[in-house]
Amino acid sequence: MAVTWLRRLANQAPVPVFPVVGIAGEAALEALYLSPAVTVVQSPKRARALAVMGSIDYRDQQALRRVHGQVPAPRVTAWCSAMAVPQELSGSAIVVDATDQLGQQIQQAVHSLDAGQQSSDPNLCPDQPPAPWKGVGDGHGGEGMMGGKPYGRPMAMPEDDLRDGLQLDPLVFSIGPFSPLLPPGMAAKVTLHGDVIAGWEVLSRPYELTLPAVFYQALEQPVAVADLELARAAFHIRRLAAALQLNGLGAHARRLRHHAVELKPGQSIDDLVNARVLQSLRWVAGAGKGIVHDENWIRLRGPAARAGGDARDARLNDPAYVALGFEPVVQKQGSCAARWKQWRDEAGQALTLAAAAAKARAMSSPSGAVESPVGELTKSTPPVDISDLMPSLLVGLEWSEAMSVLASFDMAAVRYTDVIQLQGGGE
Amino acid sequence: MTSTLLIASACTVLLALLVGAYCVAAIDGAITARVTGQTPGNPLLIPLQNAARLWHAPHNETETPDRPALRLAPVLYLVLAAMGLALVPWSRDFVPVDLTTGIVFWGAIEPLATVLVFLKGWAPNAHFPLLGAYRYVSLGLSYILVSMFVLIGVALPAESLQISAVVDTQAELWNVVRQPLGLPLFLVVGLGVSFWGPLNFIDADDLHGGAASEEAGRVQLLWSTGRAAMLLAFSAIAASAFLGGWHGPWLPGPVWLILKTLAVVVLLVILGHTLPRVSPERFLTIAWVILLPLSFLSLAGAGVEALL
Amino acid sequence: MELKQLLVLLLVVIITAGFGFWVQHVPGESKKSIPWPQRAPFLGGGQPDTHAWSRFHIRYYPMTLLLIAFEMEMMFMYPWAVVYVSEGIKALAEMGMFLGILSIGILYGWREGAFKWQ
Amino acid sequence: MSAVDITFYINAAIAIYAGWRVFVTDSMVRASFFLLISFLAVGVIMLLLAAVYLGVALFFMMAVEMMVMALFMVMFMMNPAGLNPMKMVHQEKVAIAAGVVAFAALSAVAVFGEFPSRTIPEGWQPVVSLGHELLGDSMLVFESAGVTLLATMIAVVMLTSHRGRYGDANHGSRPPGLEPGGDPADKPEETEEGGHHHHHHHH
Repeated sequence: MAVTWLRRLANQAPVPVFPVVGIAGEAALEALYLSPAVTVVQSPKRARALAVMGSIDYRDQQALRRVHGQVPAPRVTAWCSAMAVPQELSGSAIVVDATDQLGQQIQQAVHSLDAGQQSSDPNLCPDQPPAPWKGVGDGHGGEGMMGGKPYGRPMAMPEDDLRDGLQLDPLVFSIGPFSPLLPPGMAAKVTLHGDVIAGWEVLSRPYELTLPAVFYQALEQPVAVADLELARAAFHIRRLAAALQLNGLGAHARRLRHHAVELKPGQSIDDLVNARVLQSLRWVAGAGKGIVHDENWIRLRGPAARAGGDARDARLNDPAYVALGFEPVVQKQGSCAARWKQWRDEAGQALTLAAAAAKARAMSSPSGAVESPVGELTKSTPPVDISDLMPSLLVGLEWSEAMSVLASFDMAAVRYTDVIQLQGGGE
Repeated sequence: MTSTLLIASACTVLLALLVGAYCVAAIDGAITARVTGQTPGNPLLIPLQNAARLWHAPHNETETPDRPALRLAPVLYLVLAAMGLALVPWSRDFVPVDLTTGIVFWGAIEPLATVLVFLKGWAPNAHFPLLGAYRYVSLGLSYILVSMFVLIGVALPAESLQISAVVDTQAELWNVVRQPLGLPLFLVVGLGVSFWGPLNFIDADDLHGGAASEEAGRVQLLWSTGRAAMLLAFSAIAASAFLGGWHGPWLPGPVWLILKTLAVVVLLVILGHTLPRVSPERFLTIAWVILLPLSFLSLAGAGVEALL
Repeated sequence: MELKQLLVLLLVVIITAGFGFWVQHVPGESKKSIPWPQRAPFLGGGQPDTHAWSRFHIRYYPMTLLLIAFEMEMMFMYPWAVVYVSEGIKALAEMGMFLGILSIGILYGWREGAFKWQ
Repeated sequence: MSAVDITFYINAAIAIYAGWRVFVTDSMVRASFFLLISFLAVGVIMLLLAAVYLGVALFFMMAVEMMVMALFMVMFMMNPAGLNPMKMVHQEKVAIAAGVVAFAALSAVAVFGEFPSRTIPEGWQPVVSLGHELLGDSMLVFESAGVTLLATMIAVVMLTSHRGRYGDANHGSRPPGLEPGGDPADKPEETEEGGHHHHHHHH
């Protein structure tokens, strides 16, 4: 009896879920963050369930299988995606269409798995060591000190350090495409000397970002400025939440994520997040780093460009915004901290604008360009990918600094053509 | 000391350890709920629910781990916390382990904890735990000098390294008043030894959770229990060294000790939810260039004050 | 007296350690082997080129050596603290001198960047 | 046999076993911590001998020192975790001979030496007497230890710190310019030698 009592207690706790985010999976991830039935964890090894949200590029199917295999069995796979469920999982994966049901359904599935009413997912990867056993010796693998492939993996070989002349082993590994530290779909080959990044090769670019629908609509038809600005504020606030989480302020991040879904025009940004907490973000590792120089500068767009002092903003061309007295906010430094400050300021500004726009019932006038939260969105040129800037920005930074810099950029290209087609088809 | 007292002492420590670790988790949950503005459930039950969930969760192991280290590190970390808690005097007559060198013993617990936290990150043979482990050692080796200086500061007026003697000197005036720099500096040590909040270098979110990224189930349960227990043990030591321990009017000694300990826990948890994580390199410089000279100053102040 | 204190400590250690091992190895826990894909280090779907254990550049190594020198000296301070009040001003002067000497070491280390990542 | 005796034998056995494992294990990090275990067991024996301060101080010192040793093992040794087997013993014959001689000599001291058998007076406090000693007859030794440690610290920084006071040591220390971005305030050709000693007069 004691066991079932313990089990009942365990079932009241939220289920840890590892999210795999694909194209157009952003909304489902936000819903997952808000669900009280689950907690989103950073590593599949501590998760009970894998949530696949959005469609995964063909090139990343193998990585998806690897991550799936790293959730300890018995596990649940939840499928919230336009993609078909892989054949091996078709019997066991739960398919969820409504994103707001995702957390609930995962929790129920894990409970019935634990109760023995459902069987676990099969393993998709073969149960083999990563490399064939090579070498000699008594239960070891290699020859000499460094040779062979002991226990299925080779050993590192020394290389000159980039900062001082020591010859030590670099730590080389590829990270992503489903690392919570990188934008979804981005994979990179990292070379670490100590904890300093000596090499950052982009293996695959992040998936195209899907913006909130209102920004696409604004291209074609007049939409309420209040709606546009609320969506912008929510977008910035969610990115700030990610930056807070990365720097160890998870509770504040959760607070922001909850506020982001129920923003009201005229709300003060300081009510959403303590100003001092955001100020302290500017004090963390890497806050002064990540400044884009010279010829690459022109490739920055939207808030990232404005964080470096460039007042470009498509909203200035919209009479509705001019009537509301809109002036773009800018920062000077163009660093990681400046971009975070820019997000905060733009979110605050957006909330104020939304209040004024709601009062004046302002409607945007489509002029072929909409200022989206990640830069100017036009029919011909949606914001393009800038993940190739990362190597020059990250090499030489310590790991924690590099992660802060990564969290201050919007690297991904923005989806345009297929979104418009989808929306057109729906009408 | 009779054998009854002996067993009673041991039982008190063990009970305080378990109940205290639960309290730390509950306080953390309550403060998290306050910050997020969301109440996911009964804050008193949440730690138990999470523990029960971890109890039933499947476990994980990595490729060719250093198994003895993997198994020992969480257990011994909890043991260190228990040893630290055993040093704390509950009242004038009841001190579970009243070593004449109690302060040095607590000092030894800190670097031993560093060794275990390092081993925790080292043992899985995985990248992010390992990065966390190396980082943590830079922290662990930086704060011990600060800790030594502030604790020597409280030993000066007591003319003893015995923690009960240190508490006795605070009957009229607490050390937090006499040595105002001591407690703030010591709190940094507390955040470090239990890798809490801004000094969580090993289980950090910028490493996918660091050492925590490769553990699951009961090991995770044990490790987080140990961490909460260490925070508790530290708070009890801090309450004894700076807040007068069991001294206080009206209420009996042990109640005062518990209240003061929980006050320090609350303070540390709030700090943990307010300050962002410090960069490892920056903390190294801060610890040696700012905190260490400040602890010199604190000791000098304590020395002059003790002679007056 | 001291030995009885140590006995309590020993009791606490043994019971806590027993509890810890019990939590890790409760009877009834399924002892099935963990598949290799799950064992691989988590890199967000990526793969390592080598084992994680390799010669790693500990970038704060000058600090560790400074610490050893400093800590050696700190061990003198505990007995000093105990007799401080009874020895009075002499103890203050002596330790002031001693710490002054060592502060020079810290200052030198700071100026030479020993407390920065190498 | 009293409980103290049993504890002594257990800890002596742990100390010897862990000390032996240091030389057998392939993993250098493990070797460092085996040495730590050995020292910790010796520390417990010291506690049993009523050397409370020395015993606890041994825990303290060795925890720090073995941690640092493990870090240096990771930096120095290829294969720090012993994934490939390796031989830790060199010049075996000499080592065995030296070991046997040392063991014989120490055993002879233990067996034939005369040890005082005074019991410790009640209320005797070893820490206090150590403190009085440090402030009494041994004061000179104590202060010279301070100077020696300062010399150690400076030597450590000079030998290990890659960063000089004006930048990388192996690029030659150069003083900053007299104006921002200007030429170094020293003769540029001196930087080829990279010596610190040229620049003292700028401070």
